[in-house]
Amino acid sequence: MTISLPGLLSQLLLGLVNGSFYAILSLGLAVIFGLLNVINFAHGALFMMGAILTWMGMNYFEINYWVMLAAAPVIVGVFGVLIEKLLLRWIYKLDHLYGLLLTLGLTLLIEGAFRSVYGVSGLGYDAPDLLDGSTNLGFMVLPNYRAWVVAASLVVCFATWFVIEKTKLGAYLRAGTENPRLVEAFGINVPLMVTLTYAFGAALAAFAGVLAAPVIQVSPLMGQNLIIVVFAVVVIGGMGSIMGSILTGLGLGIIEGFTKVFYPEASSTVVFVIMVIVLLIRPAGLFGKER
Amino acid sequence: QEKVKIGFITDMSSLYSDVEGKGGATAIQMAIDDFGGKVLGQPIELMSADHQNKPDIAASKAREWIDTAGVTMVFGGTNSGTALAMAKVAEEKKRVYFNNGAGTSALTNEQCTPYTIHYAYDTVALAKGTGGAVVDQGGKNWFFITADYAFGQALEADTTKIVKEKGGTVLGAVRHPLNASDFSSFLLQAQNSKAQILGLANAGGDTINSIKAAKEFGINKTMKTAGLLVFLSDIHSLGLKNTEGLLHTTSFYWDLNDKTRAWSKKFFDKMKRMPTDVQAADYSATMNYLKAVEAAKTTDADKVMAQLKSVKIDDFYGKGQIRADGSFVHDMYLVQVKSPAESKQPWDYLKVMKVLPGDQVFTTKAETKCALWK
Amino acid sequence: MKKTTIGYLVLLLALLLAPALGAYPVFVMKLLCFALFASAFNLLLGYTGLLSFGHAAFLGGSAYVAGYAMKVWGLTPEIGLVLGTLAGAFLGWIFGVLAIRRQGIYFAMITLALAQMMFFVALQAKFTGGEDGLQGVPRGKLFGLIDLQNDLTMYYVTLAVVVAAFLLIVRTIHSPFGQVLKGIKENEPRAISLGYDTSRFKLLAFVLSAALAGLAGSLKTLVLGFATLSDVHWTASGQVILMTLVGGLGTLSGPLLGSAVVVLLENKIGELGHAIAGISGIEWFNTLGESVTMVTGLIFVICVLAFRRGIMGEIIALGERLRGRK
Amino acid sequence: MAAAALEIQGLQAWYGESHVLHGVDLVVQPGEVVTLLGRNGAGRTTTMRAVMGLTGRRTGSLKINGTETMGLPTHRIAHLGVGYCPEERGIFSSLSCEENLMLPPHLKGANAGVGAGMSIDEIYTMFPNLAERRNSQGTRLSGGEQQMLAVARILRTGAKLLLLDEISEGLAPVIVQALARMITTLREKGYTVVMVEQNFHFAAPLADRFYVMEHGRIALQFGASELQAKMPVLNELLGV
Amino acid sequence: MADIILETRELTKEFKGFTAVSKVNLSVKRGSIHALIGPNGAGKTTCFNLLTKFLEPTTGEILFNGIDITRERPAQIARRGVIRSFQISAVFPHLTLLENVRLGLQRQLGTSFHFWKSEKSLHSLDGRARELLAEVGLEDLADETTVNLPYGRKRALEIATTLAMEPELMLLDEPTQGMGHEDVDRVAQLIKKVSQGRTILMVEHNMGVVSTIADTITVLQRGAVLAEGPYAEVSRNPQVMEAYMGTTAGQLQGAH
Ligand SMILES: Nc1ncnc2c1ncn2[C@@H]1O[C@H](COP(=O)(O)OP(=O)(O)OP(=O)(O)O)[C@@H](O)[C@H]1O
Ligand SMILES: Nc1ncnc2c1ncn2[C@@H]1O[C@H](COP(=O)(O)OP(=O)(O)OP(=O)(O)O)[C@@H](O)[C@H]1O
Ligand SMILES: [Mg+2]
Ligand SMILES: [Mg+2]
Repeated sequence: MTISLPGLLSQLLLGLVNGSFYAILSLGLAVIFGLLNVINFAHGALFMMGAILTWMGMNYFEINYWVMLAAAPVIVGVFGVLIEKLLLRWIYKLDHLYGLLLTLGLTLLIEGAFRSVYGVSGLGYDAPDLLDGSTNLGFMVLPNYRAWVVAASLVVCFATWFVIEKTKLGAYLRAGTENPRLVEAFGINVPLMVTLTYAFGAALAAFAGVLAAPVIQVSPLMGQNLIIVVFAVVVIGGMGSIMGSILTGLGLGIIEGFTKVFYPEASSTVVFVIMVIVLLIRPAGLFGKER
Repeated sequence: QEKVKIGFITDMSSLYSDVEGKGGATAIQMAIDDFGGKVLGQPIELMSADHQNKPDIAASKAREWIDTAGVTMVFGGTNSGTALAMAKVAEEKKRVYFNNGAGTSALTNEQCTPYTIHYAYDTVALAKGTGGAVVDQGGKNWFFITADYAFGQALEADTTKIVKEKGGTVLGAVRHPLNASDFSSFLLQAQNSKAQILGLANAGGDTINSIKAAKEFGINKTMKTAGLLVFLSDIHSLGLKNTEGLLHTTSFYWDLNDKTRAWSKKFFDKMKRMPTDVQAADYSATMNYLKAVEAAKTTDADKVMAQLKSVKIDDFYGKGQIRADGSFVHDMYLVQVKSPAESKQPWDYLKVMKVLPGDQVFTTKAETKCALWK
Repeated sequence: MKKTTIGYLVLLLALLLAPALGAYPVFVMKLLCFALFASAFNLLLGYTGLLSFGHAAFLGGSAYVAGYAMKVWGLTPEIGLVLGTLAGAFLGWIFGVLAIRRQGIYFAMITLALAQMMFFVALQAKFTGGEDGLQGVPRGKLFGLIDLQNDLTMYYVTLAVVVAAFLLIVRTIHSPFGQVLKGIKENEPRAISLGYDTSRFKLLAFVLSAALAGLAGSLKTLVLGFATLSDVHWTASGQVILMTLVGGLGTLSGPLLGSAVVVLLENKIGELGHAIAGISGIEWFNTLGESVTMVTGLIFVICVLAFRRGIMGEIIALGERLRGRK
Repeated sequence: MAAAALEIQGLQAWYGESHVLHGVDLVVQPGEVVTLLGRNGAGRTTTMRAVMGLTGRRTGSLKINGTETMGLPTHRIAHLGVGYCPEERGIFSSLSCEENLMLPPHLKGANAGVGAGMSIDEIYTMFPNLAERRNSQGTRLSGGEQQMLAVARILRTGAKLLLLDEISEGLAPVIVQALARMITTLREKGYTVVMVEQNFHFAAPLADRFYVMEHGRIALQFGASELQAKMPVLNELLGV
Repeated sequence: MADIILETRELTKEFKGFTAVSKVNLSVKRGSIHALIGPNGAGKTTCFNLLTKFLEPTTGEILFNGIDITRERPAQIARRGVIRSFQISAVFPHLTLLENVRLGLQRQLGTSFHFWKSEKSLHSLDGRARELLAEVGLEDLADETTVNLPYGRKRALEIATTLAMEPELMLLDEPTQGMGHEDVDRVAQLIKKVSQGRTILMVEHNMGVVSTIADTITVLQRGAVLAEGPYAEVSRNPQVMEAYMGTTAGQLQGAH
């Protein structure tokens, strides 16, 4: 198939939109993995909660999109606090395996609960009026909402990166990642930091959920397939590496976008192929540090 | 002594649970109750289970119920893997098997059995129905968005065939992986093809997301979208704003006539949702099965099958006959989704564009590979 | 005789008599297949310390190969099983070569990724029948002589195969090779410095585990007559972890028990719900049948929080504590 | 009289199921340098960890400057003015050498009488290796460099009670001598130091008092002046 | 010329522009105890890592018994008879002492991949394993689980396991680190004892140990060799005193 330059550019832009979701989600995973050493399988479920809460807010209480964009992450963040305090707290000392399994179980519970109330085929809501319509970029007509998705997620991602890599708080986080007990012995309230980190990661997932809902169908199972891909992104980027997960998320979105043009059948497998190749060459991922 | 037990095994918790699921069980129970709860002097019993879309659960449940509980009729499906697995068990154990939810035409074609009845629709009927009718209405140039596995490919191939037969052309197709969440890229490719009709040869979440993205990118303004497998529950969840104008084929719609409205209202009172065509078919199939048992005066599968295939069926759901290959051939409807303005009440979603006679849409004798119908 | 040996003999006896005692043979066969699958998985996780999140690929991949051999090539069941097992071993070898040098969570993730690729192959390849699956695999005649169409005959063949495979696992754990595996699990750098090329040992363990998982998958196809996508889906990998975890990681009997619990739950939870509803009069339990995933999730959570050693692990630990008291 | 800098009474501690400390009693006055001696596994490290609240379960009484810390979370204990240098050094690999150094926050309300802790320049003067490798990743430092970093790190915070676990371990004799001078300086500045040492010859000239631990209990306690007299007992207990 | 078992030629390791080991020429005589000392960060551990190929040398060669082993993998080098101990104790905690040692012996049988063989086939090694345990004074504890052992004993066990490999050359990195006085002495004597018929290369900061057992000492500083010779000679070298021993070395460390 031949494809024109404008066509290629527009596909690139669309890839970037998906990449934005990957970036926010994998960023949340990376932050949580970093400090809690937990592979948060529930991330997909939290993403879904963000979207469904927004739907609920809009439908039951007629709250508008912008309010929910802030409120849903907060609510999910609070939910994250509960998860951390009640469940995750007990497993930090154990192997990664247990965190993975616990959050997997949690995912099944959350998804099951929402499914029994809302069924599986999904609920929809539309982009806010302000972002309705589209802009002609010359090579393509880009819906304004998609542009907003890219902008919003880039801002959130880089702000997070800045805090973690360049501030004192970030140094505590990084140190806490390695040896939380010792950091606490230096006088830092690590348990609080851990709780807030999980809450923040959860809120990021919810934020992505709110952003995603007008683009993809909201349903209780919406996080399930995404999460496996996002895992791959995190692994490719390097477990726990902040910048790694952001850049890899965006990059893979774009690669996936190109695959959709040149060999669409493989577009959801390409991520895994890349992952295998990357891990063969760089065992700790593109940006990961080998310990 | 010959007690009728119906074993209903379907997806109650996963991807397809809105299409049939609990509503299906309700519909079957309604049929049993309407029949009087008894046949051949014995109470009728309904057993139901969730197969979670796993063929091994579906088949072993069916097998077990037949072997240990004496189930006389197996009912179920919704996904082709489970449906085919159950059909094999029913054949081996000689039990009547009804499938409504699964679309695969293999059930009555390559893999047909003397005991399988495919009651509601199959992919061939959907493809021929939508494809043929749309071309007839002037939609000559097609572009497909196809789920890249057997089901999607079959839908695309069947539709392409009829489109070409009717003088239309297919300008291209893009194959996407199952459960691709973002369709914008595929849609841009479709748009660039300048085709008139966007054929969606996919199902469930993939269809929903395709339609949604088509609306977002304004593609529904330049192209007409034809869904090859769309359920009422999909439209309900997407909303009219996203789906308006969508063409597709269905075997039943609640608002066709007084009879359908009357039955659907009863269903609505129980489930708080209008029935999908599959759920309506569940009722009708059960009713006709029970009638056949009564007429044959036995639950013996061979005799009941003979009875079922010998009578004309005519009820609120459909008018037609069960053929030798097991397909229930009945009329289908080409429908279009109303615009929000046209919709007058809740669940008022579809308008019928054309009635598609059963003998034109289902597999023909020339086409079949089913040994039972040669 | 040791108590555990007696325990296994009792279990074997129970299994031998099960059909006579009214158990439904096909269901027990399915249980046995999953028990073998979980035991094979446990060989890797429990005794080598490698968490594979891709074992579904071996279960499902072999199921397709064995099914295809028996259905399309018309081969006899024993050859089908052997081919399936070999396919499992071969896949295991490929996965292993790619993944074995990675540690911990990377290992889990790379196996998951490879298994996802396998899933797409299964979905797209012609011979797997896509989402329809490979249906109608005949049971055929064992060695061309013994007709397996009869459920009882099939049952005893299955039992024999599973018992033999289980014995092989036991032997592997208590072999010179098993001893090295233990060392690797405990302290890998030390094992390297003693001159063991640990990745080759891990690779062999992986291949063994994959082969046995493949045997389980092939056997399942033979028993049930089909191979479908749900066997290659990642949830099957998750399920086998659950089985092993519930039963008790690194215990021989744990996976047996764990698989029984999980399979029973998955198949019988509806009936269980009705029963509880009947007894307690609480209507809600009638809907339990639709909540398998939630119940599974709950078990995961409870297991991780309170029952980390699994049922068998807890029993063994309790036994040790009691003995310690005396 | 001012409260003791550290007062431990009847301290028992566990790691999971295993009972490690069986009633430790120990008092350190402000400005003292006290050394804990004992065989491997006697429980000295555990005592330090228990003070910081880093062991599993613990019972008994632990007072820092008169404040009972038994119920306090670890980070609150640190803010009472305690600096802990762990046996395993605990250098963070995701932080550079300098970030490691700057990591521990200045402790609130801990500075009465001592001042705000050492400045970076003072520290680099004391450990030139660190200055040279300041941008290196923390765990890329050599074993000894990491040990220096671990000690230097807590000198910055203004903690006036220092818990030092085996700080002379793995260091070249020159550096050990430098550390000895440092501890002398610290004492002059009014710091309170509790050291755990294998290296008796390093600890002997520095400490005001000694505790000898055995099997999770204090077996012996004496002042610097009694050192010579106690040598035979020490020989028996420690094989010095 | 004395028989040289291990020789490095211009061995160099750079980390991103920082040279940790620079052009080191080391010759270790067969049958000797050779100590590598030097200030912190001098490159001793890095040197060990290069010799066992846990790190890849930037340039230079490593010769073992005259054979160039620079390009070999860690396990290959181990099989040649170059065995190292780690700075942290390296045992298999949940195996018994006997099993620990047996794991060192087992490779000789050549049945390590035989997953179908019974464990009993390993019992033929028990005798030799017990002998080795006896050699380090652990014969009574053969059937204990290793976790329960005190630190010093674990080191001894580690040495026994290493001996099982019949090493020609043992590399010990700070073998007495973190040990109490008794253990230090015991381990030093042990090293002396097992050095019969073997060669030992060790890194050690404890001058007490070095002075009593080492035959030759190489002093590294900033990655390069600063001095070499017997203890008496090296310890009087003013450069070494300044860079490493310090002024009061004799008094402070000698009695350690
Ligand atoms: N994390 C732990 N879990 C279980 N037991 C432990 C743990 N840490 C230490 N122990 C045990 O507690 C006892 C006391 O150990 P501790 O580290 O306090 O000794 P120590 O006097 O500091 O000796 P060392 O010279 O070895 O540092 C030892 O028997 C040790 O095996
Ligand atoms: N991976 C690495 N990357 C960068 N620098 C390193 C790395 N490993 C070691 N170094 C540096 O190389 C130098 C030598 O380190 P090495 O560990 O060999 O010292 P050493 O002689 O063993 O010291 P010590 O007696 O303190 O253990 C140190 O300055 C250290 O910071
Ligand atoms: Mg200690
Ligand atoms: Mg070193």
